[in-house]
Order: sequence, then C-alpha cells, then structure tokens
Amino acid sequence: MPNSKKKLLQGNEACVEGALYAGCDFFGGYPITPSTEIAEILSVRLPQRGGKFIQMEDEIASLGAVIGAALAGRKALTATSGPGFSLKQECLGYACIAEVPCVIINVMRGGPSTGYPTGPSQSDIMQAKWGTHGDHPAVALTPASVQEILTETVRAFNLSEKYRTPVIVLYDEIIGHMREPITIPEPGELEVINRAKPECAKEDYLPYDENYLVAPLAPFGEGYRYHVTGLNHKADGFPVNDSEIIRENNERIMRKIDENIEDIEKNEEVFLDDAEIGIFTVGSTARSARFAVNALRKEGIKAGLLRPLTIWPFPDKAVKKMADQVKFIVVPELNLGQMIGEVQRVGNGACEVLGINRVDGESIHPTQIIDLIKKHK
Amino acid sequence: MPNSKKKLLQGNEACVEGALYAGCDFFGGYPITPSTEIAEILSVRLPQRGGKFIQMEDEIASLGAVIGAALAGRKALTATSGPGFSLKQECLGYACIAEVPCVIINVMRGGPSTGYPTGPSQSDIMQAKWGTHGDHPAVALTPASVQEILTETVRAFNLSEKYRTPVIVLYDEIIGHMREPITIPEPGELEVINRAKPECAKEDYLPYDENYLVAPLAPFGEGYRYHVTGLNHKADGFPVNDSEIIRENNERIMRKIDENIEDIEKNEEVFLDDAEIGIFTVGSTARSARFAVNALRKEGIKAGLLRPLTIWPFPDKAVKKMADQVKFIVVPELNLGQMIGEVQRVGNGACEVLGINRVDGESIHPTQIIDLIKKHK
Amino acid sequence: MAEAEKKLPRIEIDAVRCKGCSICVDFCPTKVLIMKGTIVAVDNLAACTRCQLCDLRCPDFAIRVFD
Amino acid sequence: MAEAEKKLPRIEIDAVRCKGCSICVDFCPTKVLIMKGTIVAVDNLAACTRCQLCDLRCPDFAIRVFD
Amino acid sequence: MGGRYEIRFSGSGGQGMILAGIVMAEAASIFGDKNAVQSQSYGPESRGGASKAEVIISSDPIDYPKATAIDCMLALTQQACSKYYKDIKDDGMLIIDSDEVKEVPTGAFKIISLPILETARKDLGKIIVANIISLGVMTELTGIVSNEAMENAVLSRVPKPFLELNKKALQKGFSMAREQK
Amino acid sequence: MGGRYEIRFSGSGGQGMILAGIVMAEAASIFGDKNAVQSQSYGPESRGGASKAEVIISSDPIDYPKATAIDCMLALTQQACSKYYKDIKDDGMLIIDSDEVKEVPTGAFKIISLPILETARKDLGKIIVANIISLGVMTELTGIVSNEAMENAVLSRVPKPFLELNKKALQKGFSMAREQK
Amino acid sequence: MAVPAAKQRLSVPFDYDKYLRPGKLPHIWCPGCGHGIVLKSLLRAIDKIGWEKDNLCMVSGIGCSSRTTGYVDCNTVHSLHGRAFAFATGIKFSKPELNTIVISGDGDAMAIGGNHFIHLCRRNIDITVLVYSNAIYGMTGGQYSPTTPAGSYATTSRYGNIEPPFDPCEMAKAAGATFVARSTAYHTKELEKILLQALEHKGTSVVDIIDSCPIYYGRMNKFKSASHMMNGLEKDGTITVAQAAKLTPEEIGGRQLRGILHQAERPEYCENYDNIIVKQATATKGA
Amino acid sequence: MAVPAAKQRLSVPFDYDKYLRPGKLPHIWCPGCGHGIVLKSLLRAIDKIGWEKDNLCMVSGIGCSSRTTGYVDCNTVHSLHGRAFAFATGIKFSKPELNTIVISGDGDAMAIGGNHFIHLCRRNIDITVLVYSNAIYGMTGGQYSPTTPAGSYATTSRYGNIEPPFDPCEMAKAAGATFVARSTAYHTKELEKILLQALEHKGTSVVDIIDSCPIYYGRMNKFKSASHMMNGLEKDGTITVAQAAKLTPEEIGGRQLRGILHQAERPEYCENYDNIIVKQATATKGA
Ligand SMILES: Cc1ncc(C[n+]2csc(CCOP(=O)(O)OP(=O)(O)O)c2C)c(N)n1
Ligand SMILES: Cc1ncc(C[n+]2csc(CCOP(=O)(O)OP(=O)(O)O)c2C)c(N)n1
Ligand code: SF4
Ligand code: SF4
Ligand code: SF4
Ligand code: SF4
Ligand code: SF4
Ligand code: SF4
Ligand SMILES: [Mg+2]
Ligand SMILES: [Mg+2]
Repeated sequence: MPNSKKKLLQGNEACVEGALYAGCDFFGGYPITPSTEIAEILSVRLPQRGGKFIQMEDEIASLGAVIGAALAGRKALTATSGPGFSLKQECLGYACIAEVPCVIINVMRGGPSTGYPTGPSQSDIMQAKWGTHGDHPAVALTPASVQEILTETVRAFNLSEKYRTPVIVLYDEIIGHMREPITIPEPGELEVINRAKPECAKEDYLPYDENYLVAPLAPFGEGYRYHVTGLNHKADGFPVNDSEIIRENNERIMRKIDENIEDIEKNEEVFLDDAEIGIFTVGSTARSARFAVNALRKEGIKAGLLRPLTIWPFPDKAVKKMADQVKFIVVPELNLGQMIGEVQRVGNGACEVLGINRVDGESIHPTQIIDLIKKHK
Repeated sequence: MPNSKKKLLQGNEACVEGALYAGCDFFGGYPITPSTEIAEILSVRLPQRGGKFIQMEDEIASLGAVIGAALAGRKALTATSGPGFSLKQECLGYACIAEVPCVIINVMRGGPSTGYPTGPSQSDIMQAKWGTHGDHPAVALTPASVQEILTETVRAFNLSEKYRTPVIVLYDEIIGHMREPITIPEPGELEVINRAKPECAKEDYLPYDENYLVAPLAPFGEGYRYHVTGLNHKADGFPVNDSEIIRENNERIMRKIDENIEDIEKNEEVFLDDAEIGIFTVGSTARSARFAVNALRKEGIKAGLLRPLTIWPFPDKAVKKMADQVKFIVVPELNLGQMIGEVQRVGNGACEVLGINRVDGESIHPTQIIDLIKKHK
Repeated sequence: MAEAEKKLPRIEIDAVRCKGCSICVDFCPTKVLIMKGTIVAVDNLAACTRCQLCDLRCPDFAIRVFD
Repeated sequence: MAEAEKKLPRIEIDAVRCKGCSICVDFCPTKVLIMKGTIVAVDNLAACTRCQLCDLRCPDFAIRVFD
Repeated sequence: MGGRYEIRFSGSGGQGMILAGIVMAEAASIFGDKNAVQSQSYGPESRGGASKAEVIISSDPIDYPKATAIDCMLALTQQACSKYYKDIKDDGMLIIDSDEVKEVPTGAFKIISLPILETARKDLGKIIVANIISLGVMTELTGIVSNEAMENAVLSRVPKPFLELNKKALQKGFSMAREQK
Repeated sequence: MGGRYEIRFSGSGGQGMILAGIVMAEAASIFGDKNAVQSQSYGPESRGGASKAEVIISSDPIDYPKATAIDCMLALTQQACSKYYKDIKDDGMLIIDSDEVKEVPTGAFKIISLPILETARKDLGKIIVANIISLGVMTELTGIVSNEAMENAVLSRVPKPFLELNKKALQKGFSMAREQK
Repeated sequence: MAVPAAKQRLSVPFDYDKYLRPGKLPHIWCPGCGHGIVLKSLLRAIDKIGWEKDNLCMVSGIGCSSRTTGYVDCNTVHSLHGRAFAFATGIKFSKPELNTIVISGDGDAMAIGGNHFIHLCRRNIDITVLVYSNAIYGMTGGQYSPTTPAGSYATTSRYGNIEPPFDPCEMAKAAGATFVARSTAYHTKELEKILLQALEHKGTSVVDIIDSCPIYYGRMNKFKSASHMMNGLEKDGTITVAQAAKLTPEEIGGRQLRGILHQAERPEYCENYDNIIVKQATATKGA
Repeated sequence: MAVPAAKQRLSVPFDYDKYLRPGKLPHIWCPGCGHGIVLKSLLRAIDKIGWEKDNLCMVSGIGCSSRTTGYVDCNTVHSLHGRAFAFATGIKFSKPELNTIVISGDGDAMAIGGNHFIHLCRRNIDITVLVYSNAIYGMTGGQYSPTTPAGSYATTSRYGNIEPPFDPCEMAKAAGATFVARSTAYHTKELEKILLQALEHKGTSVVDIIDSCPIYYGRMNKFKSASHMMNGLEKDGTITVAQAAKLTPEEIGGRQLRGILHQAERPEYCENYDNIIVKQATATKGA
C-alpha cells in the first residue's frame, strides 16, 4: 500500500509545492522549456487558494509584474530558462536596487541563445551573479534533488523576504524534469519567513531607512505612502545626487548580503573531513560527484565533496578550507568553466584546480570524475 | 593657427570617427545617457555616405536589426549604456552562437538599474563576459582616451569581422564625455579588416564549415543560400540534436577566441619592467593610475601599471607575470570589485591583491591610489 | 478526348513523409482515399477527379496527384 | 456687492518655483502679468478677472489668484 | 553500484514511455519500499522523434539519476532501439516490439521480442495502452517490483473510466511475459 | 603635476559653461600648442541644476582628466559657486559674477568679482554671450592661452551671423579683466 | 478662447499641496514644460473623484514625464523605461482595491513600452493610463519618438523625420482599451474633465495628452516660446470631436481630435479572474 | 465548398521541391498541423510572383511556425522569439533589393514580439508578415496565447481562458500596415491568392492565417481530428468580407472575416530614407 506522505514528483512540481508552502500567492510568467511546468501547475493551483496567476506577454513583463505584486504585499514568483533569464536581467537589477523581495527560478538549459532547449546545462551560474549591469547583490540557490527543490524554494522565499532582495533558484533540466519520491512537509515543519512590516508612525516611514541594514517594507495601500525608484535614492526613496548617499546606498545593498553570509550560506559536505581530494559542484553534477566519492572511497581513495546549496554569495570560507586541505580540487560542471574560476580565485593557489566540463546536452557521468581523479592522484 | 590635423573631440564623437573609419555602414540604436551622442552624430553622418541609420523601438530591436544588417553584409554598430546593455543580452548570445560580426558600445554609467545615469562607472565589466545565458565567447575592449576610443572602435570592427563574433567596447562616462585633441588617421593609416567571403562553389557553402576555425560568411543575397539559427547547429547551419556536434560547435566558438588570444590581447605597460608594486586597471581609472605611477616614481617608489585594452579575453599571461614579479597588485575600479576577482584568480596567490573601489559617481583620485600604495608598501 | 478522360490519375503517396493525419482522406470530395494503419492509401482511384485538394491540404508534402 | 466687486484680487507668485516660462503672461486674457527678469510679476492687478487661467496653465505650481 | 537496478523505456513521442517510467518509479518507491528516480530525454522540439524514460531503482539513496549500465530496456520502435540499446549491460535484457523492431541489435544481453503494439491494438482495441502492457511485461520479467505494487501504481494513475481497460492491459503484459520465461 | 593648469567653469544648466570649457580646451590644444582635456559633470537629469566644465591644460600628456587642485575657477551662479569652489588651490583664483554670487566663499585664493551677466545683458544685449565674456575674462586673467588663440578658438565655433557679437563679447571680457589687473 | 470672467470666478485657487509631497518643488521639469500643467489637471481630477491617497497608486516608466510619480503623495513607483504597464499590472492584479494610474511618455509608452501598453489595453485591467505626448524623448535630449510627426526635427532626425507616427489612441482602441480619449495641456479644464471620466471608467482607460517640450522639440522646430508652441500644437493643432463632426476631412486637415474617441463595456480583468477562475476552481475542487 | 473538378484540374501537381531544401523532410510539425499547409500556399505564391531564391529572404522567430524558415531554400534566419521583425528590418533596410518575408506565430508576433510587430507596421517597410495563428503556443506545449479565444482551454487556462484576444489585423492596421488580410490554412487557394497580393504590395503587408494545432489546442478543446478542427475553426469559423457585407452583425456572429481587410498607399520606409535623407544630406553637404 502506498506511503501516503510520499509522492513521486518532478523537480518542477516540487518547485510549485515549495512555493506554495512558502506562501507564494502571485505568479507572473511566460512559458519556456524546460521551466514551463511551473507556470502550468500554478495556473491551476494558485486560483484554488486565492492566489493570482498571470501569463504575461514576455519575460520582462513577467518580472515587472512580479515586482509590482511584491510591492503590493505579495510573495511573488517567476520562472524561466536561459533566453528568458537574459531578458529578465534589467528588471532583476531593479529589484536589487529597489530592494523588492521576489523569487526567480531558472531551470537551466543548453545555451547560448536558443541553444539546446531540452538539454540540461549549468551555464547560467555566472550570469546569475553578473547578468545585470551595475554592482548588485546576488543570492542564488542550487538544489540537487527533487526534495531539495522544494526546500530550497521555501528558503529562497525566506531569504528574499528577510533581506528584501531577489533570490534566484538555479537548477539544471535534469533535476527539473526528473522524478523522485519526496515528502511534502507538514505546515510548521519548515520555517516560513514573512517580510518585516514597519512599526513606526506612518508619517515617519522611510522605505530605505539607513538605521536598518534591511528596512521594513510596507505593502502598498496600508497607509505608508512612499516612493520606489531604480535611480540611486536616499532613505525616503527619492532620487539623489549626493555622492555620499549614492555610495552608502550602493554599498549597503551589498553589505546586507555580505554581512549575513553565514545565514545565507548552506553547504553539504560528503566525506570532506579527511579528504585528500576535493570535488566542488552543484545540481545534477553533484549527484554524479556523490556517486563518484562513494565509489572512490570504496577503493580507498580519500575523495570528498563540497556541494553548495547557496552558490551566490560564493562559499569562500568553505572553499578556502577545502583548498588548504586537499591535494587538488575537481570542479565538474555542465558548462565550459564557470564555478572553477571562483574556486581558483578563492583557493588562491593553495591547491590545483581541475575542471570537468560538458556542453553537449548530456550529464557528466560519475566515471568521468572517477577516472580524472584516479589519473591525477 | 590651428593644427589642422588635430581636433578636439568628445569620446563619443571619436567613437563615431572610429566606426566610420572602420567602414561601419549601419547603426541601429535607442537613445540612452551617456551614449546618446553616438546615435545622434551617426544619424547625420551615415546618410551622407550612403550608410543606414535607424532608431529602433528599443535596445533589443536595435541589436536585432544590427544582426540582420550584418547578415546582409553590413558592418553594423549599436551603442548603449547600462539598462540598454542588459536588454541586449539575449541578442548578444544570438550573435555569439550564430557567429555574426557586430560591434556594441557600452558607455558605462552608474548602476544597478537606472542608477546614476550621468555618473561614470566601470560596473558592467563582468556583465560583458557573463551577461547572456550559456557559455559564449566574450571579446571586450577598454579604451582610456579619446584617441583610443577611435582606434579601439576600429579594432573592435576588425576583430569582429575577423572572428565573426560580437565585440563590445566598454568605456566609462568620463572617457565618453571628455574632450581631448585627437588626430583622425588618414585612410590606410590604420588596418581595416573585412570579413572573409566564401570562395567555394555556391552549392558547397557551409556557413559553419568545421574545416575552419572561423568560416567565411556570405552576405545574404549573393547566391549563397543558407540558414542561420540560435539553436545548436551543424556545419550547414541547421539545428542538430547530436551531442557530438553540439559539443564541437559550442567549444569551437570559444576556441576561436582562446586560440587567438595573442592577436586579440593588447596591453599598455607603464614602468612595469622593474615594478615592485603593480596596478591593474582600465579606462578612466587607468589615467588616475598612470598619474599615480608617475608621481610614485618621482618619490622613488617602483610602481608599475598594467592596462589592458582588451579586457576580455582576460590577459591571464600578463597578469600572471606581474603577479609573480610584484609585491602586491592594486586594482582600482569604479565598481565594488569586478576585475579584482580575475586578478586574484589568475594571480593564484602569487601576491596580495588590493582593491580601490568607488561607486558614488566620482572618479578615483590619483591620491587614493598613491596613498594606498604608500601605506601598504 | 473520351479516351483521355478515362485514363486514371496517378496518386503518389510518400510513405516517409505522410504522418497519417487523415486530412486528405477527410477532405477528398469523392472519398478516393482511406487511412491504412498510420498512413494514407488509395481506395477508389476511379473516383478521383484530380481536384488536387488532397495535395493542397496535405501538411506534409506527402501526396501528389498526376494526370 | 458693488463694494466686493471693487476689491482687488491677490496674486501670489512663488519666486522659488517660478521658472519664468511666461506662459501665464502670454495667456492672461487681460494682460495683468509681465515678465520681470527671470520671473513673473503683476503689472496691472486691476485688470485681473480672477479667471485663474494663469494658475491653471502654470507648469510650476507658482502662481495663485485669491479673491 | 550495489542494489542499483536500471530500466529504460523507449519509443516515439506519443507512445507514453514517460508515463511508463513514472508508473514504474511509483510502483517501486510509493507502492513499494525502494528508492527510485525517473528521468527522460527528448529532442529539442520537446515532442516527436525518439524518446526515452529511465528509472533507477535501489534500496540505497540514488545519486546519479541517469543510466550507467542498463539492466532492462524496452523499445517500441526501431529508431529508439537503435539509438538507445548501447548502454545495456552484458547480463541485461532488451525487450523489443516484434513488429516494429526488425533490425535486432546484437549483444551479450538477452533479447525478448513481443508483439506489444499489435496486442494493444488487436486484443485491447487501443494502441494507447501499449505502455501499460509494457509495464506488465517489464514487471514480470524483471521482478524488480511486485505485480501488486505495479497494479496499484497503474490504477492510481488512471482515470476511472479506463480502469478496467488498463487492468486488462497490465494483466496481458504479465501473461505475455510469463509465457516467455 | 608639472605644468598642469586646472580651470573650472561653473554656472547653471543653460549658461553655456560646457561650451566655454570646450573653447578653452581648443584654444590651448588646437589653436595653441599645449595638451588639454575638457570634461564636465551634471546631475542625473542631464540638464538644469548646477553644472561645471573643467579644462586641464599642460605641456605634458594629461593623465587624470579631472581637477585635482584648481588654478582658476569661474562661477556664474551662487549655487555653482558654493558647490564647486572647494577645490581651488590656495594660490588659485576665483572669478564670480558680482550680481549673482552674493555669498562669497572665503579662502586663501584670490577673488575677482565682475558683472559678467549684467554686461552680457546690458552692453551686448544678449545674456547668451555671458560664456564668451567669461572666456575673455579667464584668458586675460590667467594668461594660460594667448588672446589670439582664444579669439581664433571662439570664432571657429561661432556661426557666421554671430561672429561680430561674439568678437565683441570676447573683447569685452578681455577689457573687463584688464581693468582688474 | 477668452473665458467669461464672471462665470469662471473661483474664490480660492485649488490647493495642489494636498496631493504633493512636501519639499519636492520646484520640480525638475524645464521652464515651460507641459508636464507640470498635465499633472495639475490630474490632481484636480483625482480630487474630484475623491480617491484617498492611501488607496491611490501611481506607476511611471522613465522619462521626464515619468518623473511625475515622485511628486504625488501616494503609493508611487518610478519603474523602468517602458515597463510601468507591467509593474502596474502586477500591483493592480494583486490589490484590485488600489486605484491605479500609469504615467508615461510617448517614448515610454509607444517606443520601448509599446508591447506592455497594448497588452494592458487588451486585458482591460482597471488602470488609467496617461501618455504625456510631447513627440520627443525629452529626458535623453530630444531624439524623435514614435509620435514625432514626419518631417519634424529632432537630434536624430536632423534632416526631418522620415518615420510615420503612431496614433496612440488608435493603438489603444485596436488593442482593446475600453476608454480612449485625447486632450492637451493647453485645454487644462477639458483635460481635467476627461481625466475624471477616465478615472471613473471601469477597465483600461487611455488618455493621450498632447503637451509641449519647449526645450528640445520646441527649439528644434522653431517655436519661439512655450506658449507659442502651446498655441501652435495644442490649441490650433487639435479640434474637438464635436467640432470635427461638422467639418469635412479637408477642413479638419492635420488636426488631431480631442475628446472621448472610444468607449466600450467589456469585463474587467481582475473581476474576470475573481468571477470565473475562482468560481471554477471551487467547483473543480468540490467535484 | 466542393470545387468543380473540371475547372480545377491541373495536369501536374505543383513542384514544391523547387523551393524546399533537399533532405529536410519530413518536417518537425505534428500530424495534421496546419503550418505545413500554410507553407505550401506561400511557396505557390512565391512561385507565381517569380522571385529568385537568391533574392528571397525569410526571417522567423521561435515557435513551431517559426521553424518554417529551415525548410525553404533561400536566405533564412531563425532568429529569436519575437524578434524576427527587428532582424528583418535590419536586413531589408540594409538591402532593399532582398524580397523579405517574416514568418511568425501568434505567440511570436502578438505576445513577446508585439512591439516589434507594430513598429514594423508603423514604418511601412516593404516586408510581408505571415502570422500563423493557431491560438496557442505550440512549441512549448500548449499555453494560451494573446489570440486564444476567451473561454478556451490551454495548459495555462485549465479553467477556461479569461484573457480577451487581440485581433492581429486590427493591430496591424492601427499600427500603420498598408496591406492587411486574413485567410486560413483550410482555404488554401484563397490563401495563396492573398499571399500573392501581399507579396506584390509595396509596404508592410500582414496576413493573419488561421491554422490549427491539433495536438494541443485541438486536444484540449475537444476537436476529434485535424480536419474536424479545420472545419470548425477555419471553414465554419470564418466568412469572407464579401459574404459578410450581405449579413447583419448577428448573422455574422463570432466568425472572423477573411479577405483583404485594409489597404492603403503610404511611402515605403527604405524609399523614404533614400529619397528624403540622402537627398537632404547631399544638399546639406553642398551648402
Ligand atoms: C532601457 C532604457 N533605454 C533607454 C533609456 C533612456 N531613456 C530615458 S527616458 C527616455 C525617453 C523618454 O521619452 P518620453 O517617454 O517621451 O518622456 P519625456 O522625457 O519626453 O517626457 C529614454 C530613451 C532608459 N532609461 N532605459
Ligand atoms: C525569450 C523566449 N521566451 C520564451 C521562449 C519559449 N517559446 C518558444 S516558442 C514559444 C511560443 C510559440 O508560440 P507561437 O509563436 O504561437 O508558435 P507556434 O508554436 O504556436 O507555431 C515560446 C513561448 C523562447 N524560446 N524564448
Ligand atoms: S485529387 Fe481530389 S478527388 Fe483525387 S484523391 Fe485528391 S482530393 Fe480526392
Ligand atoms: S494529408 Fe498528407 S500527411 Fe495527412 S494523411 Fe494525407 S498524405 Fe498523409
Ligand atoms: S486670474 Fe486671469 S486675469 Fe487674473 S492674472 Fe490670472 S489669467 Fe490674468
Ligand atoms: S507660468 Fe508659472 S512658471 Fe511660468 S512664468 Fe508664470 S508663474 Fe512663472
Ligand atoms: S526636456 Fe522637454 S519634456 Fe523634459 S522637462 Fe524639459 S521641456 Fe519637459
Ligand atoms: S505542437 Fe501544434 S503547432 Fe506545433 S507542430 Fe504540433 S500541431 Fe503544429
Ligand atoms: Mg516624450
Ligand atoms: Mg501559435
């Protein structure tokens, strides 16, 4: 008889479960393979619980509507893939500077351009940090299983609400489309964070009050009348021309993430304690890596895996520690070398760093990792 | 009496001179501060010589039209700034995978989002490499004077035509809007490269012939009928599903840049030979750095400057060499730390790397550099 | 003339291209065609008026009627 | 009533806001206003009909006419 | 790769191979007590052409979600068979549709040829249940999930009006396979 | 900073301070034999508010294009004066419009107050030539470019119908300044 | 156009400060810019309809016109160039009780924002759109826009504009807006009245407002002053629907029509969502 | 609609292969998809007008419909979703001698590409646009599009679509296209004729072509087969302008009009550029 708490869900289905669990009550999107299921399912589920679903005319409008919805107090989500993610970059920067919480799912497919729409990739990882112009904070999560897509989507909403910043969830097509039995958590089982609301008198409200690292955000229509702009602004939200304020504001939106890195960071470590060889990777390739580590350990080779669930901000400390400990680090990725640059930067010469890359629409096979490690050992 | 060969030009005016010198005969753009002068001047100059100027409905359409024009055989240009550069990212990836030559000017202003439209910045440097989804080649040039804007715009067209890839010219608002006396080169004085045209029989033409690293590109309408797509494709330009071909094609478009890095790379070195302290920077901050180096040398401090005119592909070799030679490297930039990460990655621990950052709409003053170096020495 | 009139048309079906959508069958005014498994087949050639409607509406460039 | 009719209106000009565009001057039906340097000034208050056109068309919230 | 059992269903776009994979995974992980991961791949058109669904079943947690060495593969079309058979283990098994797959691949693995599509069409009157017959065949031949778990899994996925048809199809699959043993 | 001479023109949006900067740079580098770099800055609206134009003149190549220590600054409005005067060197010079700038900043630098706008309006009948008068004043007082180079520079920038007016304005500037010496 | 004084006499001028954020004036607009005049008409219309500031939301894009939102004391968003329509859709759809107005320029609405503009109209979501149509990109210094008349001069059409202009009202109507009107900054009381009707209308209402950019469009096209421009373009360049009804097309000439150009009743988007979807969803659930 | 056999009789069927790239068939479209029928009508129209393949350029966006360009043996670009109009503008403006056709879907043209679509029409650049209107996003698996009728089912409107559809012809006309027509895949000869006229037209011509996606739209909206759909939507769902002229609006009902819906003469963009700008520029230079 069926285990009634377990369900076999697709990654994208779990994303919907996570979003709804977190209290998502707005979705604005535009269909694109391989993320479309998220929109399709939410178009059915949201109205059932009074939430709003809207299919916008393109990806730009989708994130625009999501930002609007968030200002009106909603927990808002959009989902897309490569080309759509590129189109969202301008609005993403707006959400950063205007400090509007929202969640963006990018189910990564083969690129560049239209590329390989049904093939998996991890080639938007650097874009998630650098895709929009100007310096801006980047928070991006990288689940590696169907269950984790659920929990990380919840965490994405939580971080977004807590830090008033857009949070990106990145997973490759393999994770997005595969099915695994998962347990949908009971209400209360996972923490759900809602944005802080102002407690001050309405006249005193400053949406970017510099006395906070993250000021409370009043939803529109509750009497706190304020102004939101994508221009550099001061505490009251109005555009400003004063270099001191511009600097402070630009730095603060970075600082609110940097200073809370411990709260935002999340890593899985597999046999890392005594590892002599390190592997660093995320998503579906992390599953190949876990497979490889287990296999290598059986042969007595001391491999270990560092798998960030938060890829941005980058887990500098954990990587540095690993680099100082191991002989070399292997970075398998479904791209031509993205995370490896960060590992090199942070490793700072402490050990060798080797990449395994694939951009042919196939996953990295565990034996690719095993073979490289054995050869290089 | 006036020196008739010298002209006092604004950076953006010099960009136009460079483009026209290189044979640019198509401009598609959308106005945005601080790049607008380029469009305005070309709207007057292009028709005078039979070139085409079109103001499109937005930045996406601008680059779309430019790609179309390039396929029709033109040397095509677009110019923009921050928000517009973000919007162009999807088309940029298309130009990369479809291997369409074109030049994109980004006159960098304060970001993120609408940010500080009239303030200078260098905060789109990482975006120039990672802004579009998927792995793709990035070539970006960083002139630091009005004269160099001219010459580097010519070089941008040359590289673009030679390697069939979009080339980005990045300069900050200071360089874009300042005026310096420059000399407009005589015809023939600078090299002008035009794309290779096919020589094979028309039926045999393969727009992505794998026997070339860069296959010749036939302009539309000359009897070489072929197909262009943003999907992964094979030698004949048609979409393909075969992982071997996908891999080969994705890797080749990177390789054509990587393997020609010596042709593409260009650096200025100031007192670097015997330098004990290195500075690495581009654009207007490189001028502050040159000032600083000269001042420091007068005080007997052996500082030297490495200034790339090609920031992408990154000058790994030159940076590595400097890192191995100096005690520490200072990276001044009008952003919150972008190039510094690359210097750290390449330096690989060989020396300390320190940043000087400014995001308040003001330039980095030479004394900021001088003071840091003196303090840290 | 009467001779020529009697000559039957030739209906060519490209089995590789035909996807068996049955559009030609459904719109043939004289019921010349039928579905056979997943592709079309000629059932009553004599009834064919050479109207070309089957060709005109075939989405797959799969059927052609020659005089 | 005849009394009240004679009472002159009060025209308030906000010198900080007025940008001297002269719209109010040009459209005042009875030529009450003139430009004085870069801001507007009242020249012939008696002619003012209180029609409010100056206020209505002032882009800068700079001129107001009180009874 | 202890306890790891790898299954692949393959055919063409509309044949329900992905649903077969899902049901197999549910039989193992929801109606049985194992772990399962199901994944698929299809061409850039997201429809048409050869398609495949893979199920990895194991008592341990499953890391790598794609096939590494296939224990049992089923192919309903020639294209799918030729494209995908190469990953079958030497001691694995290949189940093919006897009418569709004429060029039978050679290999150390065992080959079982059954008229699955013909049975769906003729015996059950609905070509659409070929995937359910396939599930019956696969269950019976591999024994990786119990027939009962499979029946529960199938029935939980099927709309009421089609319960009987699918039950019959599944039984047909079981029995076709039994005859092969 | 050998040979580096730094000039700043400041005023409000429409007063032609940027053009003044350009002409000064051309006088030095095109009509004279020095190097020059001209730059400006304005608010995010790209118009209105205080605006400034800077010119660095030197016999050597000019690296840093912005003012570091100003040799001579001119201010036509109070707002511009107050906002920008701070960078003037101790031995520098500040030229202000005597009607507009009432709060005169204090500093070691020399202050010269002249009715530039009033002269433009009254003597020349066109407020628009205040920037040309400013150039005359600046040239005469600093001597960094020759009066001849400046005249050539001005005339090369001016449309024919306005040649005389601008010539007169420039001469007026020269003479106003000479009286100050 | 002289107004009979006695009739028009008001005892107290309208108190704009009630709706303006304190301390933000003088605004950034140039001397004579029509945007301020339009804003005043809008504030009077808002006052007439009596909307609470707390329940009022104004969303703009980028441009001189789009700076409007910074001055009005309500819930305001100065969004991205062309995207105000999308932002506003998200807000209104999330909270239909918020009275929502989009402020846009001809560039913002008809160039980069054209697609969002027409989709807003199509959905017939209950938002009032004001297009400040000055036939130029003011903010970036005077390039031609999709409403610049053919032959006009701009910094990117120094030889005369070769592009035919859009009629924003035709576009709005074709796209599905259920209230479409035009007025000008010059006709400030008429504009107020039309804006009031637009605000009152349930569904998407679009008001194309011809106003003037004396600094760029005016200078480049030889208008001597702001009022010269207003007379030329706004007063003499337009005609009311009623007046036009009495004239032949030749007599109307190139003049643009003022007044309500289209009005229709169609279900509003948010109501549609609530009525149809939520009902059906409940039904589905119950089944 | 039975065609009198004697009249229609053709000795040899049309040789499509002349215009098709060898070895690319069977195409990727599903069984019964209308896109193939439309393509055939287009190829016959191209043949009639006699354009050389070397001088023919076809540009498409992304979608099932947009895959058309891969099959036609000419200069072809499969561009980005919604951007074919911009790419084509660049090509045509660069080389006006290239006969340029844009192939687009209802999603490609009316959703993400809406802005480029209307601006192409506004400029009246000499390009023919085909919108393959199947009222669905076929390529991504059946989400509703901006032309999906209200009430219809799609994978994102499982409770019935609440969004009112655009009429692409109205949009094209309002935007300035000078030739606007509609036909269907079912009316394959009529479509060929209309396409021929569109190709012949100088200026922007837009043809909205109702065709069927039996796989998604058909299945979700209970059509039994491709021909059932064609009968229901294309044959019975439309009426010619001429027929409609004789009927009352009630009699016409929800049927969409077929035929040429709008035609006008206006200067063409590339010619405008050459005539006006280059002349003026020379004048300026001489001065
Ligand atoms: C994506 C993007 N592109 C371009 C710009 C530059 N830009 C700012 S406002 C504007 C045009 C404004 O014109 P309009 O909407 O007519 O407003 P106006 O200034 O005339 O009132 C442009 C092109 C921008 N801010 N963002
Ligand atoms: C920027 C971007 N967004 C979304 C997609 C996904 N996508 C591909 S085609 C398509 C819709 C196609 O619909 P339509 O144009 O009507 O063509 P059809 O497939 O129905 O013929 C979508 C949403 C994409 N490729 N690029
Ligand atoms: S030509 Fe006409 S009659 Fe003959 S088979 Fe085709 S449709 Fe039928
Ligand atoms: S219409 Fe064409 S594809 Fe369809 S059944 Fe007939 S021949 Fe086959
Ligand atoms: S109220 Fe009327 S009459 Fe009086 S000053 Fe104003 S415009 Fe003139
Ligand atoms: S209209 Fe207003 S801003 Fe213009 S001059 Fe009159 S008061 Fe001053
Ligand atoms: S530039 Fe034009 S539109 Fe902008 S504020 Fe000035 S006058 Fe108004
Ligand atoms: S999905 Fe629809 S539109 Fe696409 S090919 Fe299939 S039937 Fe045609
Ligand atoms: Mg405007
Ligand atoms: Mg479609």
